[in-house]
Amino acid sequence: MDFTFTDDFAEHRKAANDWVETHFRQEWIDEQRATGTHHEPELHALLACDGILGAGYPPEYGGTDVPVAFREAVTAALSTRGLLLDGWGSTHIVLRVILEVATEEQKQAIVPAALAGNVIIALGYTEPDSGSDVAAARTRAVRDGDEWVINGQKAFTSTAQAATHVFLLARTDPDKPKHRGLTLFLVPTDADGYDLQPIETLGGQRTNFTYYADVRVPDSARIGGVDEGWSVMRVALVHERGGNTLRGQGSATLAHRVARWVNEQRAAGRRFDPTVPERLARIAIDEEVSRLLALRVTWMYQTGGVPGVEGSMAKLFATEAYKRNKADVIDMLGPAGVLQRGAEGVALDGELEQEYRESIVETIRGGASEILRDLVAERRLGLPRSRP
Amino acid sequence: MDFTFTDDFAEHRKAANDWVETHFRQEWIDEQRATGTHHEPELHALLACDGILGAGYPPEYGGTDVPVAFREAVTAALSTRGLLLDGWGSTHIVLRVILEVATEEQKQAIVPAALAGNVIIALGYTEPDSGSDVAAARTRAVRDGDEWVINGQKAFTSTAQAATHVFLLARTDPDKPKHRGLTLFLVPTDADGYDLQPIETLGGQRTNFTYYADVRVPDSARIGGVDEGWSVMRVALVHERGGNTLRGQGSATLAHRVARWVNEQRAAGRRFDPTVPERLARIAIDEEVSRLLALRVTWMYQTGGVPGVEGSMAKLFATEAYKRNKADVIDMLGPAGVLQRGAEGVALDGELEQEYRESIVETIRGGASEILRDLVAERRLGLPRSRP
Amino acid sequence: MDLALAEDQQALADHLRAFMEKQCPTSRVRAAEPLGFDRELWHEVVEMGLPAIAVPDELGGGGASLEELGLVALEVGRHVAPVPLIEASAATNLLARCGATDLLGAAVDGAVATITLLAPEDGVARLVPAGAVADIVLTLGDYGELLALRDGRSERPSPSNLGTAPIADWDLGACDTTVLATGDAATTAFTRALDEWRALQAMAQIGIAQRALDLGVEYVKQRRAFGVLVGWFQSVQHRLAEVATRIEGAELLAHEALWALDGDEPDAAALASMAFLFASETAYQSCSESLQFHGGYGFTLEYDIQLYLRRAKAWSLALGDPHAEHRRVASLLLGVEA
Amino acid sequence: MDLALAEDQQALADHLRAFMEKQCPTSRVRAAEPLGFDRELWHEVVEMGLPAIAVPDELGGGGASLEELGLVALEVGRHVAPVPLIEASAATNLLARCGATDLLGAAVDGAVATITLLAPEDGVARLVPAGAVADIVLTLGDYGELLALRDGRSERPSPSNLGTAPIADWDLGACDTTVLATGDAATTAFTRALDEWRALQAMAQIGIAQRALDLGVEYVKQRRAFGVLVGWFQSVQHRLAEVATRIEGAELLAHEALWALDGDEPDAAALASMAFLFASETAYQSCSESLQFHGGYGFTLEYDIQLYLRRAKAWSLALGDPHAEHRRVASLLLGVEA
Repeated sequence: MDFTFTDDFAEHRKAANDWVETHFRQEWIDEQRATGTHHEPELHALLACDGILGAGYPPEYGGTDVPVAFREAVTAALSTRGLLLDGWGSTHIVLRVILEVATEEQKQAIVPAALAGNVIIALGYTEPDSGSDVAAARTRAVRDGDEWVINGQKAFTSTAQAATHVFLLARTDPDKPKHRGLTLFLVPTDADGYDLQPIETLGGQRTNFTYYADVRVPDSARIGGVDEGWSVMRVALVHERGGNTLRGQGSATLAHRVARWVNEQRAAGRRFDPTVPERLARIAIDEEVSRLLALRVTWMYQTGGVPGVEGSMAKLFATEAYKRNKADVIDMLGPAGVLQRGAEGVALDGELEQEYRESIVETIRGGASEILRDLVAERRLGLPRSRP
Repeated sequence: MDFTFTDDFAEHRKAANDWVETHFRQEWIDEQRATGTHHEPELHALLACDGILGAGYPPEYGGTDVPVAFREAVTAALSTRGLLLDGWGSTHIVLRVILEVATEEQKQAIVPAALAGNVIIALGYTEPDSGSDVAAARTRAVRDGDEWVINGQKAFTSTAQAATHVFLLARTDPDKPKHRGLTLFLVPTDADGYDLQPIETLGGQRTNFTYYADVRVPDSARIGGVDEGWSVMRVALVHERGGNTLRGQGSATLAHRVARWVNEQRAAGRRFDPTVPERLARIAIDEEVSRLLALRVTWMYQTGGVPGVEGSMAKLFATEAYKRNKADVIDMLGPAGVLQRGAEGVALDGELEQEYRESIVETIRGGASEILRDLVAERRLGLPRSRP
Repeated sequence: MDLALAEDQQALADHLRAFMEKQCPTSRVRAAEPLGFDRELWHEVVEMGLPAIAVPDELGGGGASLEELGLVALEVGRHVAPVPLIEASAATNLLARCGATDLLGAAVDGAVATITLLAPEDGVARLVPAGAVADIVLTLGDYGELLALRDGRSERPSPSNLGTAPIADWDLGACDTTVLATGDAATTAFTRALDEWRALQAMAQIGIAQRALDLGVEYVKQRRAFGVLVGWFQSVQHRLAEVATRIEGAELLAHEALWALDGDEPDAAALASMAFLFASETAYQSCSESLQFHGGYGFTLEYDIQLYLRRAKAWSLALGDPHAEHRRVASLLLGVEA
Repeated sequence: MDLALAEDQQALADHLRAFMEKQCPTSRVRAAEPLGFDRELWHEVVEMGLPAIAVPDELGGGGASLEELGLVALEVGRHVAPVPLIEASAATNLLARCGATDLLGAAVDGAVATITLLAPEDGVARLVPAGAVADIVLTLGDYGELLALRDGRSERPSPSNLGTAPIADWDLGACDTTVLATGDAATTAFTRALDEWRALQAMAQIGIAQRALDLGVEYVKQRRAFGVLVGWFQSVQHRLAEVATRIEGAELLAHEALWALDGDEPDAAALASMAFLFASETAYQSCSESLQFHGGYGFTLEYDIQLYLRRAKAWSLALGDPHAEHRRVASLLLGVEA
């Protein structure tokens, strides 16, 4: 085996930092925090303009010759500064799906526009009443000649407030078993009958309910075959789980960040509970195990494998550990652990308090831990399906 | 509210200790450890002879005027020396059931004999294939004139090797729903067709499989109505869960015992991990909560209540905490934590190692934690029954 | 032994529950954010005599015991009420105990009194609970003397915080300072006040834990997933059953701590810490599990569970890293020092 | 990056598994209790060259790396084999590293070599792993010198212990003592040997964890309760799924630690401790859950799960309270001292 850490960004890091240095504006951060919209149009236009969005895409669909590693180095540098690119994240997933399952016309119509920065796609799977049971979607799409008429509603359509389209999971045949009667559509957010309503969250991010009242889309908005939506979803989920669990390496891990802070505070005379070293060690172990489980998923992709239950395991372990450990480091901060960004005497500018609140949704979204445990039990251990 | 600790034994403690001092023999302990039989006939005869077994029983059935508190003080003093009285424990439960549900003839036939020390009753509920699902018992009892013919087998019939009778749960009507076709019998262990085979356990205690091949008992061996065994079982379970979770108070708690040892070792120059104080505190908290949950059950009895789910909660919390904490104190002992009684350098004469091994069965026997959580969910929280 | 509330205590509990349900719906809790203080509600609870309920009759209080205050604290937690009743009660009892008649009178009449949970450093008392809205702050000075601080202002800015609590720093140099007691009398009285705060805070956390469990149980009894109620799933049931069991244990322990403080039992201080720790962990577990079983909605600000989760966490930190509090138990109860 | 075994490693792994399945059924493990040593099996593994598999060819070893030793250790754990391969491998590698040719030759030929895990106190090395059956014990003396101890006996009495392991005390005063190295060279080499032991022990614990999970899964797939398979219950599934997930993470971490030691990577020592801790906890959790789901049978000596549970616990204690080992990680990896 070989666990050599190859710093894929190394040769691009300087250039990427320069790019970020040149373009970065503090207002973007302030705006993201104020609005909870994890998408910044101005930045997005710059990324498109410099061909960074097109990195790794085929040239015939607007791909550029910017190296993927440069794009990732830029993303990493932006993330270090606290900027989130959720709008691009969901768009990227859908573009990957389109390249795999859509028609040539659809690819031509959408991918180049998106890589030029003109298309932002939000994911519309979950419904107000379905939660983890995504395949229970009740939003209906009924064919009417060359069009589809869509009625229903979606919940947690994140970044919809900035999106040009929603990648919508709809039921096209209510008489088939629930996984078999689903179809995906790319619904423009300027369509008549489309509406949205914000949902504010504990982590500060804004998400949305989206509503579809007799929304009409042409058949060319359909991505993948009629009633084949569940297999299209599986493609999307594979892309979604990919890098979801990698949260910093080396000195950027939570354990290292808090350890540095503890040592600084100690140098300034502050005393910590004697359990703190052990707790930091436990966090470091959890983070290394999380990293390795995620690395395995990446490695399987790279070597032509199709990770299934390995992705579930990686997400399950990492998010549970993440949530547990974010809560524990707040305790280490002591009474000041409750202070938020900007408060006097706050530790690390309130980063940990913010991350703690954000961590709470991680064991729910993108596959709740309970679902993942069901999957591991069924697919790894061969235990009988207990869900109805 | 009033949490005053009333030392019920106080006035009897000295007399009880004197009694134990007079009669105790170290061989009993050695024999219990060597054989795994938690019953000592010689001691049992002494307890009977001095009327201690009869404490609290009605005089018309052989009860004596020895105070119950004296009996309990003797039991406590014996337990402090490491002697276990499981044979009397199960007998006592069945005598209580007999006094509640049996006929006058049965009471007269059994109770005085037992209080005289001549009857030891083992519990025969669980079967090799039923485990926690006690009501699934398949041992059959078929009426034949004035007799019943019993065929089947039981598992974990503890102390059967010392018993004169087994209190046996048998199926008398296989066509009724599983809880409705059960009946209880008092089967003499000298009956033809009865046999047993030992089961050795991790904790050192010996238990048994017991076998019933055309065992014939008269109808007078039937305790309670035909097919009414499940309600008789409920009476027995109430008695079984009673004092099950009280394991030492005040300075006898695990936290106090280990704390004293840690302080002694420290005084002798040994160093402990800095997490030890917190871990001991957590054990002390668990023990106090366990004590209070058990106390609530006792108090409900005393005030005429019928504890149900409260008994489940008390057993669930105490045994899970007990198992967790016994494993943790072994860690505190460090590398010598693995040493057993008699080994050089063993801490506290191996008590903790022994108790650790014993603790492992506590979350299984007398209602497995999983069953208890089901019960709490259904009966306290009103959640729908999920078991088939 | 008697593990039931007395008849009049039960009546008080019912009355408080009814009052809070009517007067303190979560809409009012939300309206009081981010400061976390509702002055009108404060006047209402003062009018009911709640902060001084355990002050002797002859000093203008309710003449009740800590047990009754515990019932108040339970409802404060259960309704996450934006009134600093726990700090104020501990402070008011302390004023009564050290015979500070004038200040006690003011507190009985509605002045907000509070205590510091952290020893002042460099002349500043940090993150004083209810410090942003307090009229009187009680603390120990550098020489162990019991001090009452006043600065003549009715409000101070509160730093943005997880629990949306009206915490604030107090600068001792900028205050009128009155010495209320000195020497052992001062430290004993102040330690006692902190222990009362711990035991009352335990009751408040139990209120949070109960309500969070109720919210979770209600939710999983209504919502369906995969064609069945969410509450049908055994792992949901088992985790909620664990929480329910812990809550009932925590309740008994907190009641025992209050009883022990009322009767000056030998282990009262240890029991106060034990109750505080166990109730805090139980409350957080209850909120965390309940939020998880709400699915995505649990993370939205619209649902109430986040109000409880944030406070369960924030309140548990008021004394510092809870691990240090465990060491206090080891020391007081077991004689094992760090 | 390559997370697969090389082809020849996989062949070795398959071979070892087949060998142990055939030669080391649990009946043999039981027969070797309470001493926990089967001399015949020891001769068989020596004949296969296992203890010296990572010793360079030219010194008479197998010329393989720690990775291969890790595969051996995995099977030792999986079959709870009554042979001290892990201690012996760490000791043999240490002899090779410090050029102790004669002793190395003896070890390659089947002498049982081992290392002390605890610093000797008052001239006695306590609870030496395989100490009851060792021919050569390697330890650090009072001045940090690396010592080889021999006492000319082939067996010593072993105290009755939870893991039924052939541990025993060695009295340094009663031994022939050879100094193999001194100064930094000695401490560095010995520390390295302990880290190899940690990483190999991690693999052994993973073997335990895997087998305990297999036993549990097999059991719940066969046994019925309440009319369904025990394995149908969601809480059983979820707890076993947690175990399975942790085991796969522990495996990756242990492989990484071995890789890091093989390549002298900067964090190798920290990774060895991390792997040891995580694998030990995982093994115990796996055994404990599996035993619980066996119901009453899990507690009987007849079923195999108890063989695994006892060793998972005992092995995790060999270095002392595992909490102290966590502090080593904090120090080495994070620079946070106790």
